Amino acid sequence: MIDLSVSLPGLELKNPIMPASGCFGFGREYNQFYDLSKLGAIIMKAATGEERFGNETPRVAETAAGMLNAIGLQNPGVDKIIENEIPFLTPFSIPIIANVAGSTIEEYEKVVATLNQTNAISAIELNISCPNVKEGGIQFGMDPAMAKTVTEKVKAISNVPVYVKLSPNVSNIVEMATAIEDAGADGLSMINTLTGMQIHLPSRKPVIANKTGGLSGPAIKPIAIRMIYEVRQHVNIPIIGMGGIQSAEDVLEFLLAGADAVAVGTANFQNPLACPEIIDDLPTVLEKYQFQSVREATGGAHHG
Amino acid sequence: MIDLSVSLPGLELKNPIMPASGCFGFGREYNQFYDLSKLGAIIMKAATGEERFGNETPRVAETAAGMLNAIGLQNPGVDKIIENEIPFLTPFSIPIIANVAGSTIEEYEKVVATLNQTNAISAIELNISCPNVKEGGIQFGMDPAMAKTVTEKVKAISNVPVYVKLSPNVSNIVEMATAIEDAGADGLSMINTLTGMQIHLPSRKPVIANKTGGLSGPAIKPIAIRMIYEVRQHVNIPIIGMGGIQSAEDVLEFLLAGADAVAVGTANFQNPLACPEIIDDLPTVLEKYQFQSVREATGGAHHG
Amino acid sequence: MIKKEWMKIVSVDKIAKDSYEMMLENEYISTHAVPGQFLHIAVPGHTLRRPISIAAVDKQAHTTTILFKTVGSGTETLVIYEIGTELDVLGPAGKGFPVENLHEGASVLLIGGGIGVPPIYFLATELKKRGITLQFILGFQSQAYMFYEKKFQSLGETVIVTDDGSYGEKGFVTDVIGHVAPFDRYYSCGPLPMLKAVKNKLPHIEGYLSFEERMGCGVGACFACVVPTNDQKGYKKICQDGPVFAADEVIL
Amino acid sequence: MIKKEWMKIVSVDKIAKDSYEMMLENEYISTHAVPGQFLHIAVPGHTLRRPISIAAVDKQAHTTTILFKTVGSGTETLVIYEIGTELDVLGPAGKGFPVENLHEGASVLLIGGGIGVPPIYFLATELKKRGITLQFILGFQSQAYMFYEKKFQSLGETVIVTDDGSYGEKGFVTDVIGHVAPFDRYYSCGPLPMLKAVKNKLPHIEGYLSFEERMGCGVGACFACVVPTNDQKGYKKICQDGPVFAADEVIL
Ligand SMILES: Cc1cc2nc3c(=O)[nH]c(=O)nc-3n(C[C@H](O)[C@H](O)[C@H](O)COP(=O)(O)OP(=O)(O)OC[C@H]3O[C@@H](n4cnc5c(N)ncnc54)[C@H](O)[C@@H]3O)c2cc1C
Ligand SMILES: Cc1cc2nc3c(=O)[nH]c(=O)nc-3n(C[C@H](O)[C@H](O)[C@H](O)COP(=O)(O)OP(=O)(O)OC[C@H]3O[C@@H](n4cnc5c(N)ncnc54)[C@H](O)[C@@H]3O)c2cc1C
Ligand SMILES: Cc1cc2nc3c(=O)[nH]c(=O)nc-3n(C[C@H](O)[C@H](O)[C@H](O)COP(=O)(O)O)c2cc1C
Ligand SMILES: Cc1cc2nc3c(=O)[nH]c(=O)nc-3n(C[C@H](O)[C@H](O)[C@H](O)COP(=O)(O)O)c2cc1C
Ligand code: FES
Ligand code: FES
Repeated sequence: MIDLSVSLPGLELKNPIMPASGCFGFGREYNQFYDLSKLGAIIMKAATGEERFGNETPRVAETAAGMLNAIGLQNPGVDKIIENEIPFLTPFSIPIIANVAGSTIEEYEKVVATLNQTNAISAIELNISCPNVKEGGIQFGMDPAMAKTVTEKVKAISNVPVYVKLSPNVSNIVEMATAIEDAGADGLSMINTLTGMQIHLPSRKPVIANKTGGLSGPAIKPIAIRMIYEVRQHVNIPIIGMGGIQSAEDVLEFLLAGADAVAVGTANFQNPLACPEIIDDLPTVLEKYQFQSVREATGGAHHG
Repeated sequence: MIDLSVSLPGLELKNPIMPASGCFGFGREYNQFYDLSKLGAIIMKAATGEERFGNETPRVAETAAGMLNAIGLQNPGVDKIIENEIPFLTPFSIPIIANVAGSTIEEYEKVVATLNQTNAISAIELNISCPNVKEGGIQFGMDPAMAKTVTEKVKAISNVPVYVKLSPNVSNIVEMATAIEDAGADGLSMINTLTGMQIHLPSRKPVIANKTGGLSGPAIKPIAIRMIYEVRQHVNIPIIGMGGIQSAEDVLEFLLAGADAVAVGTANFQNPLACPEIIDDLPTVLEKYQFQSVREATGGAHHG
Repeated sequence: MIKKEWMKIVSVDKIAKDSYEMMLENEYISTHAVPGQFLHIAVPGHTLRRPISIAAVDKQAHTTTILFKTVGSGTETLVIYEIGTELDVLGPAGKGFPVENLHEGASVLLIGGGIGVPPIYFLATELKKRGITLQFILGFQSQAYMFYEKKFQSLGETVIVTDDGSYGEKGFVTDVIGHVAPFDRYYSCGPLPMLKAVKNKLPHIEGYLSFEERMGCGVGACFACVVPTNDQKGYKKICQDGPVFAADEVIL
Repeated sequence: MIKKEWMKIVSVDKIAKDSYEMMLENEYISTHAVPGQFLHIAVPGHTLRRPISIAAVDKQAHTTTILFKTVGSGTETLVIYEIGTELDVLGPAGKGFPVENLHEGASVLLIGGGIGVPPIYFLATELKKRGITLQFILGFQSQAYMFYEKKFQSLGETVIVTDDGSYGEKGFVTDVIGHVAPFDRYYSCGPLPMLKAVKNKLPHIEGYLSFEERMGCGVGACFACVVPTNDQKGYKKICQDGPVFAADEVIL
């Protein structure tokens, strides 16, 4: 029997597969295709302090082995999420991870404080790929000092473990990761999307109304693997890996690079059954490559 | 008649298409497939001060819509390039661009000084995606101050225009580009590869002997387009664009984003006739989207 | 309910320039589809599925017909599949045109533009069965792109408009709205600028618009395809709440 | 000279577990190929071409035969192409096994391992024509993966070795080198560890090794596939200068 379970701060996972934030809404839609209780956990769409309506459309574009998105954090706000979305998810008895976004440190704090009111959340995923409106719009996740501060502030109030989600759009991912570990984060989640653009030839304008969008999908997998591999050599907190996962083989590649668990984003759009199919395939793939458990595979590329 | 010509510092191009450095050797091999005089220009493989034998093999891996490479700057050294390679290229009467690499500022200076001895070179492409061995191995292209210094030093001695090739592995590409423009560069060339990794499941080790490799091909095109678009808004010197170009439509996308000319790398491996086919297709594509010339298309996504 | 289904290609026929009619076999989809719904079709080698409206169903033969134009690499890949190939489809997706509260004998105007014509055809065949009187205004780029003219004529009065005047009237569908007989309600499907023009031209008439937008998931999870609305929520998702909306519900 | 050619698939046959024989039609390639050369085959949906050795040619029928094992997504895609499909191929690529200076009646040992067996077969048929005496040592994972045993036997004395002993001798090809009759020269193709072992086992005999390495361009431009050599230059490119090298020329 291959053991798929993983135990991370706040997260007792029966398997290491969870849908990535923003690619799965709050789960309702995919529950039409399969029973969500099959998942290792669920990462909800970003929650902000107030309702956000997001960017203009078009918000997505297709690229070679990937896609761009600029949804703009559209969400009903943390209060409505607690009121309407979390109650839908709790009956599935899987850990719920709340992805938290904000434009100011105060907004992050407000969202986390509000989430403290429910005990249905097992962990927070801190989305720091958001522009800090008080600091000229530079993203929290692109400056180690800012990332450290927001992590510390959130850690100080959150009553659940905090996983900080790294932006890959940086010169030095290890510097970011260690700053965040030093700030007390319980884990890392990586990677978020790479900033990209596509130009629509007939109109001569960017396809995406926001001009730039985040690149996700198999195209970015080599970058995710490299960053996880590098970070794994310098930090001790667990890593939830993501970026282009489509198959159980991809999951194993992430585990070997140093991920403890993984999230599946864009693949849900191609195949709504991506997560359960990967969960079903994973034991066979682990066995094929002589692993008895997920835990045994984690970090395998660093041994010997 | 669609006008494909472009006039850039040191480079009178009859068309904007040139093979990218490292993807075309010194031209001999592809001359078996077509007459190199068809090209707008040729960018030679990197030249270093002394001969280099490069990394261990395997040096390449295939990824979704891309590939990783870690050749390790293998080349016969600048002297032998001048002696054996440039004489082969001059009869084609196309501008020759020398890609210059180094491990120290002194090595860059030495290569450029040596290249000054030949008048067969039209421009230099300064490859700053190399680790500075005197500064703890951080790449010249990842630190604006170091990039500025190496550009200034090279500009001070080169007797041909200098195009500095940007690394995309940075938090702020505009900061790098403006530092390099301030240092006196005649143009930019962008983008070099993104650092990535692939893990070989059976051996549990990185596929590439060097562990990490540079990601190229269509997978990175959205990142190249975004960076060129951003840089175009802040610098005035010309840009040679590259990253995933496979077709004349891709070329137009780069032009619209702000490139003045383009280079084709990985596509040569898939199709040795990629460059001449793109050159043949370009007039039709420009016409289809109502352009009379390459120059008219450049920067088109920024107008209106 | 939307499901992931395999649909077998039964036939592919060219019906106009760059325009194809494809018949797909699958019992679940043909049984449950209503006019206005679409299929979200996976195209191997492409990250995103392609949304294509349902143009007709045959509940006996278990077939569903789609009509599409080859405009890019997804549709170009789709059209070269061999008969017998199984397509990976999510469907029936979205909500259809509301038709319940139409009384027999009511008169309806249906306005379709380009690739917005296919769902109008499915709707028309269903309304006809209910004894509704139909008039059509159909817009195409030019005569070469026109299809299904006779089929529409057999269902009701049909006015064809082409951008270049190569067939029917020259101009936009809105240019001829004034020429048609009075109607109780309209339904329209086409590109956004056309829908805007139609809505503005017919401000006081009950109308339903079917939208096109670039989609990610196609099931309501990613928020790629929202449209602002007048209601308390402030937006709707085209893929899940639409693609059909009441004209007075959405902000264009 | 290497060219970009279209080769039509004439037949595909399974010859062992996961192993296929594919016959391709193209006059230029079949006319010019020599043993040891390979085809660099484009596989749609893949960035890099796949190098596959030439296993036989029929100059009259203009066909070239390749034998390959499905080990990953490229070879798995290749094998499902229908007869008649045209493959985009660069070839003949590389330089072949040197055979010029072999006198009639000379005795040669040919050692192939796994996917290194195919070029050995082409070489053997050419050497046979020149009146060379042939002995073979062929290594396979197990009996299930073995192919062409009879064809080799018709050309010379053939010893089969399997990793698991399911057929022939159990062990490595080098385990049985001592058992064969004396020979003047050897040729070997297989994975690097096997080539190393063969070279070490036969230090004083003239030998030629054919290498496998991950390739980029396949034409000598990208420096992906170098092997260190003893000569002044210090390296050779497998795709262009090889894949065959004299055993004493390369540093393993
Ligand atoms: C609800 C709905 C119903 C549709 N019904 C039909 C139909 O019945 N017949 C038909 O021919 N077309 C229809 N379309 C448009 C069709 O989806 C696009 O023409 C198709 O996706 C283009 O794909 P491509 O790869 O050929 O083009 P590309 O331009 O290469 O596609 C690139 C990306 O943009 C998206 N895209 C491009 N154009 C559109 C568009 N107009 N709408 C939405 N996404 C687009 C593609 O899905 C893809 O993700 C419908 C669109 C929607 C939203
Ligand atoms: C000169 C030469 C001749 C060859 N002749 C044959 C032959 O006759 N029959 C045969 O079955 N195989 C042969 N091979 C090996 C064959 O190229 C690989 O099995 C094949 O490329 C695997 O592709 P894949 O997509 O199925 O596997 P994947 O593992 O998915 O391939 C991933 C990448 O690695 C490369 N790769 C993987 N394994 C090898 C390998 N052993 N050698 C080189 N590149 C590899 C692929 O080309 C591709 O770029 C030869 C290799 C070389 C270099
Ligand atoms: C449409 C879309 C919306 C996303 N929204 C969010 C979000 O709200 N918060 C967040 O942290 N990441 C968001 N992401 C990033 C994903 O969670 C994930 O990190 C990234 O897409 C890489 O994984 P993938 O390649 O499997 O998609 C979004 C990605 C996509 C494609
Ligand atoms: C095999 C290989 C070798 C390369 N060698 C060099 C090099 O020596 N110097 C350099 O500046 N860039 C080098 N590059 C980067 C390319 O010139 C180019 O910037 C990059 O590959 C993006 O373009 P592409 O996607 O068209 O390949 C190399 C790329 C590849 C794939
Ligand atoms: S396409 Fe994802 S919500 Fe509509
Ligand atoms: S594969 Fe490019 S040099 Fe051999």
